[in-house]
Amino acid sequence: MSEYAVQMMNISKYFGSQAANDHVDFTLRSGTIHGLLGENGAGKTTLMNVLFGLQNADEGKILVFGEELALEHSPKEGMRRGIGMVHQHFKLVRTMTVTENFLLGLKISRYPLLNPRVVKKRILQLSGDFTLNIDPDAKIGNLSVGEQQRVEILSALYRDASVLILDEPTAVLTPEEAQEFFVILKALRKAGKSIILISHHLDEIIQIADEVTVLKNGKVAGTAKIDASVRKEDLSRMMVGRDVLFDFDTQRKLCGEDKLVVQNLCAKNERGLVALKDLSFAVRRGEILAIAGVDGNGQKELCEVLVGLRKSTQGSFQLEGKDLTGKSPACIIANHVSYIPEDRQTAGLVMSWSIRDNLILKMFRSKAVSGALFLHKKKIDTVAEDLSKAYAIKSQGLDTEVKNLSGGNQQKVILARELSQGPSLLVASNPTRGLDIGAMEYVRQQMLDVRNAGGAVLLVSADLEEIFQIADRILVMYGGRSMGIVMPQEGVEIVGQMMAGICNKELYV
Amino acid sequence: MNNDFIISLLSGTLRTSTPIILAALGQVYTQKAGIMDLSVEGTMIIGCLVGFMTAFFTQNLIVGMLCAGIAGMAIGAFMAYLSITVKANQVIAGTALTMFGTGFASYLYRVVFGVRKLPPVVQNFAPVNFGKLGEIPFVGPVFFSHNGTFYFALILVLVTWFVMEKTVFGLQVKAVGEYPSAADAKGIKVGLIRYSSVILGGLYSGLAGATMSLGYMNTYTDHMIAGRGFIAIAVVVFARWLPVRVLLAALLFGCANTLQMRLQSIGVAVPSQLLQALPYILTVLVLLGVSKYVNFPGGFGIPYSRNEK
Amino acid sequence: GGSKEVTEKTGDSGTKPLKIAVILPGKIDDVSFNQAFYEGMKQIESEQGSAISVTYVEDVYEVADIEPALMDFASRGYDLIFGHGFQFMEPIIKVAEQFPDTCFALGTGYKSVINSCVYDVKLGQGGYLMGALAALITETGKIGVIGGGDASEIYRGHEGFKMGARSINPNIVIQEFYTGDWRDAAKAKEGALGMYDSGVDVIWHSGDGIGLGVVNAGLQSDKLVLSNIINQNVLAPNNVVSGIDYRWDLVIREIVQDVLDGNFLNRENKFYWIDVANKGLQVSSFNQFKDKYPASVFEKMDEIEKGILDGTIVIPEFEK
Amino acid sequence: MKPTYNKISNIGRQMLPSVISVLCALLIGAGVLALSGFDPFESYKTLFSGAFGSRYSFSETLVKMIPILVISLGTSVAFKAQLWNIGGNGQYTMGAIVAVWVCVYSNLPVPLMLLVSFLASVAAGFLYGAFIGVMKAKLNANEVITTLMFDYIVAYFLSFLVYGPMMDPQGHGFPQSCLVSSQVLFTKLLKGTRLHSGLFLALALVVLLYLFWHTKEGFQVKMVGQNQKVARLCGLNVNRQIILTLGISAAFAAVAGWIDVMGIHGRLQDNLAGSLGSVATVVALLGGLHPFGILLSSLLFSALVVGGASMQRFCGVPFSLVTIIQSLVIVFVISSTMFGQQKQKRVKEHE
Ligand SMILES: Nc1ncnc2c1ncn2[C@@H]1O[C@H](COP(=O)(O)OP(=O)(O)OP(=O)(O)O)[C@@H](O)[C@H]1O
Ligand SMILES: Nc1ncnc2c1ncn2[C@@H]1O[C@H](COP(=O)(O)OP(=O)(O)OP(=O)(O)O)[C@@H](O)[C@H]1O
Ligand SMILES: [Mg+2]
Ligand SMILES: [Mg+2]
Repeated sequence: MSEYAVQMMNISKYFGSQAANDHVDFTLRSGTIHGLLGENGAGKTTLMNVLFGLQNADEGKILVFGEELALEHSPKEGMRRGIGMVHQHFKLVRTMTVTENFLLGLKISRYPLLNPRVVKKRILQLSGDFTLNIDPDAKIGNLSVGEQQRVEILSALYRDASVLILDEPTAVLTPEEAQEFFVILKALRKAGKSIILISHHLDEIIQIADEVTVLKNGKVAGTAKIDASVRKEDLSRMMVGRDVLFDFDTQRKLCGEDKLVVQNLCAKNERGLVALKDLSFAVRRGEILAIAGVDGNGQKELCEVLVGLRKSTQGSFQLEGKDLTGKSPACIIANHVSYIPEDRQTAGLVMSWSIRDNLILKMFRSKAVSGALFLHKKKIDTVAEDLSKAYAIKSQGLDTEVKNLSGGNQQKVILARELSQGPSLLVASNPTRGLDIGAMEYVRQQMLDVRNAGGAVLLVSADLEEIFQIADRILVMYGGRSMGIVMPQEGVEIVGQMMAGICNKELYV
Repeated sequence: MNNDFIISLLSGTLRTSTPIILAALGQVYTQKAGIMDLSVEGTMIIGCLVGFMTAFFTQNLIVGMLCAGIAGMAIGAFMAYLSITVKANQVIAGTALTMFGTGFASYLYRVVFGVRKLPPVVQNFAPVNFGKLGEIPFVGPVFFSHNGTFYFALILVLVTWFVMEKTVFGLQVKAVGEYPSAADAKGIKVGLIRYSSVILGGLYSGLAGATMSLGYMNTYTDHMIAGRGFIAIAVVVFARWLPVRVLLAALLFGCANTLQMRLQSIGVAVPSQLLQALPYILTVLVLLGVSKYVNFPGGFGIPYSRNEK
Repeated sequence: GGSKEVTEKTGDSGTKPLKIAVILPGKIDDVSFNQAFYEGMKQIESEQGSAISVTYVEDVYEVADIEPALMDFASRGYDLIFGHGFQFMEPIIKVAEQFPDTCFALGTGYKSVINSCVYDVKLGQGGYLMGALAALITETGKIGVIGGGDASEIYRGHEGFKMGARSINPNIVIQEFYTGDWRDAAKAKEGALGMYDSGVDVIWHSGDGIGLGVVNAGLQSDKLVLSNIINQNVLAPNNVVSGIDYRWDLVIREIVQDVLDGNFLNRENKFYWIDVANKGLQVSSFNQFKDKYPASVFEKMDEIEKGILDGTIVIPEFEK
Repeated sequence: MKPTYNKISNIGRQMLPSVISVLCALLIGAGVLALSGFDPFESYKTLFSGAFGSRYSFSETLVKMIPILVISLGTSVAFKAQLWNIGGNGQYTMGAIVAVWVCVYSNLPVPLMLLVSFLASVAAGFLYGAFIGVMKAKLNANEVITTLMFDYIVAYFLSFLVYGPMMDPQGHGFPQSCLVSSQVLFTKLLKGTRLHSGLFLALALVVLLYLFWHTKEGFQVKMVGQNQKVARLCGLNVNRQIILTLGISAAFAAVAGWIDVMGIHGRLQDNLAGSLGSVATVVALLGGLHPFGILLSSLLFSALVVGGASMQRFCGVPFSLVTIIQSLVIVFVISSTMFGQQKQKRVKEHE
C-alpha cells in the first residue's frame, strides 16, 4: 500500500466568479484520521465533493493510492477507486429500508434482479464487525440521526471503501453518541481505513485526528500533526485569524417574573404518537432556559407548539399572562415570539430568494417597509442594508441568493430577521448546529443579548457544551416528559443521567 | 338488474379500461421517477396512428403494436429531453407535446392516407379463444371473451409490479424520484434512470394508443383518445403507483363509464350530459377519498441538477 | 368592411368563375355529415367545370373561429360561402349584413337574411324510415339508436325513428344513447355493444364520426346496423343492412344555380330542404340483404315512403 | 453606473434567445411545409398577413388574444405559488355560464346588469378555484388532476344547460341559450370588426397583476410558492393562502369567459372554450409568469392561431400543421432558456 491514500494538488473549483477552492493542496496518509477544519464556506465540503466526484474541479490533480484519478470523474468512479463519503446531509432515501438503500448502490449489470438476502447477510456481518448495530429491515425514516449516520458509514464500508470522507458527522450527534462514534472510527483506523473528518468541534479533532488541515476562504491556511502540544486556541486562530472568545459574560443582570408559563402540555408527533406528556415549566424574564435531551424526545414538538405550528392536545401556555394556546403563528408572532428553527435551509429561509427578501419575510406587513397595499422598495433596501450591517452578514450584496451563502451567514440572516424586533420570547432550536466557531460564538452572544435586554430565551440544544456555557437553568427532557430542572453548577454528569432517563429530578423543581 | 345487464356491464368495463390500464401502468415508472408527464394524451394518439398505419401496410397487428410502442418511446424521449436535459417546466413540456402529438397524428394520417371515401380499416385483434373457459356461465363472457390487448394489459400489470418491486432498476426508479441527490451519491445515473422511465412510460402510452385503433376499433380517427390519457394520469395517482391498484382504479373508471352508457341506453331519467360526467365526478370523489394517503415522490416535478443545493 | 379585394386572373374562359368557400366543422373524411357535404360539393364542382371554383376549409370546430373565417372569405371577394352547421347561424347573420353582395348558405338552422339561405334535411323523415325498417327486421323486438351530441337535427332524427318504429310495432323496445361527443367513435362502439348485449339486434346511428364505432360493434357482435348519411355497407357487408343516404348535392346544385342565375339575392326566406320528396333522403341499397328479407318488408317500406310523399304520414317538426 | 441602459440591454439579452428560437421553429415549420408540397414563403406570408396584414385581421388577433391573455394571467398567479391550475377551460366556461345566466334571467337595468354579471362571474370563478384549493389544502388532492377532471365535468354541465334548462325556447331546439340583451354587450372599438372594449379590461388586468406582485398580498403568494414551511413559520396561513390563490387564479379565467360573452358570443353554446385552457398554460409559462411577458406571448400565440387559420383557408395548409408549428415554438423557446442560462454561467466564470 502506498504511503498516501489521497493526494490532491493545486485544486481549484469556481462557482461563478467565486473560488470555493483556490489552489488547494491536501494529503491524506494511509491508515490515519485527518481532520479538516475551516469556517463556514471555507470550501471543505466542496473539496471533498471534488474528491468523491460529486462535483468536478476546474483545475488540479488527484492521486488515489498513487494513481491518478481523472478530474472529471463521477461518484461511481470515485467509489470504484475506494472512496466513500458520508455527506453533511445524509444521502439516504427515507422511504426505503436500510437494505434497499444498499441495493441501490450496487452494480446492476450482473444482477438485474434484487437479491436482498445476500445484501442483508453482509450488512449484518459488517455491522457486527464494527459494532454498528444496524437492523437491515428498518425504514430509514424511522431511524434516529445517529443510526442513519451509521448506515451511511456501513454503506461505504460495504462497497469496500478504503478512504472514508465524513462531513460533519458529529454535528447531529449527542455527546454520548459522538463518543460511541469515535470508538467506531478508531476501529476503522485499526482496520487500515484512511479517514477524512470534517468538524467544527476543535476538541473532537484534537481528540481523535492524527493530522489536520485548515481551510480559509478556499485556501489552505495550514497543516499540522496533532500531538500533545496542539491546543484548541492554536487551531481556532488558524481558522478565524483571531482568538475566539469562549468565556461569555454570563452573569445575570435581570431576572424577574415568569414570562413564559407552560402547564401540563401534551402533543402528538407526525405519526400520531404521544410526543409531549404533561410538560410544565416556566421561563423567566432575563433568563436562558435550556432544554437538554437526546434528539427526538419531544423538543421539536415543544418548539412547534410554542410557535403555533402544532396543536397541543392538552394543557396550555401563557406569555406574559396571555394565553396563547392553540393560537396561529401569526398571532404568536404578534406577541413578539421569535423562532430560530433547527432546519434553517428548509424551514428558515427561502433558499432561492435574495438576502433582502429573506430579511423581510416576517415584517413585510409592517409600516417600516410597506404602505397600505404596496411594498416600498426603498424602505426595504434601507432596512435590509441596516440589518445586514448590524448582523455582519458577509455577502456579495443584498441580491445574493441565500443558497449561495455559507451556513454561518445563512444563520445570521435568520437571526437578523428574528431578533431585530426585540423579541419577548426567543425559541431557538439547535441554533449553532453546523456553524463554525466564529459564527457559534456570535450566535451565542446574540442569545445572551436577548436575555440581557430582558427577553426570555428557550434554547433547545443537543450540545451540552453550549448549554453549560450560556444557560441559566437546564430542563432535561426524556420521552416527552420533563426529568426536572438542573442548575449549571450541578455539573454535566447528572444532566447526562437524566437525558438517559435514569434519574428523575422532577420532584424538587 | 338482471344477469345479462351485469355481464354486459362487466365485460364492457374490462374492454374500456384496457387502454387506461396500459397508459397508467406506464405512468408508474414515469411518476415514480419524479416526472409529471402530461404528454400521455399526445403520445397515445401518436401510438394509435402509428400502430394503425404500420398494421395497415404490413397487414400484421403485432408489427403495428411494436411500431406504436417505438413511436411512444420516441415521444417519451422527447419528453425526457425537455424535462430532464432542458430542465423545462414539466407542465409546459407535457402540454406542448400533447399539442404536438395531436397535430402530428392528424397531419400524418392525412398525408399518408389522403382523403378517402371510406376510411381504411384493418382486421383488428380477434377475441382470444379460450375454448371451454369461454363457455362458463357468467365468468366466460365477462373474462374470457376479449381480444388479446386486455390480457396483454393484465400481463403488463404483473410485469410492471415485478420490475418495480423485484428488480434493481425498479428500486433505482423509486430512488431517483424520491431523493435524486441520494441516488446520485450512490453512483446511480439519475438522468439515465429518469430518461429510461419516461421512455418506458412513452412505450406503454404508445401501446395503449394502439389498442384503441387495433384492438378496440379497427381504424383511426383524430379524436380517438378523447381524454383517456388524462384519465390515466389521474388513475395512477389515486392508485398510489401500485400496479395492482392501477388495474383496479382503471377498472373502476371503466365501470363508471360503461355504467353511464348502459343506463342511458335503458332510458334512465337523467339527462345524458349529466350521466356522461359521472366517470369524471367519480374520479374526483375517489381522489378526495384517498388523497390523504397519497404521497408524491419527494422529487416529483423538480428537475434534478447536481450543482444546485 | 373588407380590406382587400383579391381579384384573381382566371384562365382561358375570360369570365370570372363563381368563387365558393365551404367551411366545415369537421374533417372531410369523417364518413358522415361533413364528408357527405364535401362529396356533394365535389360533384357540383365537376358538373360546373370552370364556372365555379371552390375552396374547402375543414375542422373549424371552435365557435369563436367561425366569424373570422366567414369574414376572411367575404372580404376576399368570395361570392358564395357555405357554413355547414348550425353553429354558423349567428356569425353568418352578422357577416352577411356587412357584405350584402355576398351569398351565404347555412347548414341547418332557422334564421336567414336577404343574402343568406338555410339548407337542411328533414331528418324526421329519414329517422321515420329507419325506425320502420328496424322494426321490420328485428327478431328480438328490441332496437336501438345512437347519436353524437343531443343536437336538434339529431334529436329530430331520433324522434322520427321512434315514431316510425312504433308505427310498425307499438310495443317495440327502443334504446337510445348519446355519446355527447361528435368524434369519440370508441364510446359509440361501447354503447352499441351494450345494446347488443341486452338483446337489441338492429341499431341506427345518427352522429358524425361516431358512426364508425357503431358499424364496428355490429361487425364484432355480428348484429345489424343501419347507417346514416353515407352508405357504410362496405365497412361491414354482412352487418350494415341499409341506411339513409343524404344527397346534399341536390340543395347545393339548387343554391349554386340560384346564385349563378342571380336569383339568390332578391328573395327572402330561402330554405332548401333535402327530403324524401326530392330524393335527397333515400333508403340505401340493400346490397346482399336484398334476398334475406321477404318481399313484404320492401313493400312496406315503399308504402311508407309513399305515405310520406302524399301526406298520409305526417311527421311533426319535433322541436324540443 | 448606467442602470437604465443596463436594464434595457438586459431585457434585450433575455429576449434574444426566445426570438431566435421562434425563428428556428418557423424555419423547421417551413421545412415541413415544403416537404408536404406547400410554398413555405407564400404560406408564411399568408400567416403573417392573416394575423397582422389588415385592420380586420389584426383586430381578430387581438380578439383572440383577449381570452388567452386573461386566462394566462390567472394561470400565472397560481403557477407563481407552485399551484398547477391547468383547468382554464372549465373556469372560463363557468364564468361564461354565470354571465349569461345573470343577463338572461334577471331584469336589472343595463349598467347594473353588467356590473352584477361581472361580479357574479368573478365570484363563480373564485369559488370554483377556492373549491379546488380546499380539496388541495384540506384533503391533499393534486390540483393538476382535479382541475383536469373539472374541465370535463363543467364541459358536460354546459352541454346539459344548453340542451336543457337554459336552451333558448325560441331556438327551434338548437343547443344554445338565449342571447343576452344587446345593450349590455360591449361596444365595438372598430367598425366592421369584432374588436370590443373588453380589450381595455384585459390590458387593465395586465397592469393590475403587475401591481399586485408588488403588494403585500402578492409577496405572500410568492412566498407560499417558494417554501410553505417558511411561510407558515412567518405567520402565513398557508391553507388559506392556497385557497385564495387558486380562487384568484380561477377568477381571472372566469372573467375571460365573461368578457367573451359580452364581447363576442352573447350567449352560451356547446364547446365555448375550445382549446383556450391548454394554450393559456403554455402562454403563461412562456411569458415567464410576468404580466408583460404574458402580454407578448399571448399576442404571439393568438397571431399564430389567427394567422394559421388564414393559412389554412388560403394556402390549404391543414390546421394540424399549424398546431405542430405552435408546439415547435414552445419546444424551442423552452430549450433556448436552457442554452441561455448555460451561456450566462460561462460568461460569469470568465469575468
Ligand atoms: N452549488 C453551489 N453554487 C454556488 N456556490 C456554492 C455552491 N456550493 C458551494 N458554494 C459556495 O462555495 C463556498 C464553499 O462552500 P462549502 O460548502 O464547500 O463550504 P464548507 O466549508 O463546507 O462550509 P460549512 O462549514 O458551512 O459546511 C461557499 O461560499 C458556498 O457558498
Ligand atoms: N442486485 C443485487 N442483488 C443482491 N446482491 C447483489 C446485487 N448486486 C450485487 N450484489 C452483491 O453485492 C456484492 C457487491 O456487488 P458488486 O456488483 O459491486 O460486485 P463487486 O465484486 O464489488 O464488483 P467489482 O469487482 O466490479 O468491483 C456482490 O458480491 C453481490 O453478492
Ligand atoms: Mg457548506
Ligand atoms: Mg460543508
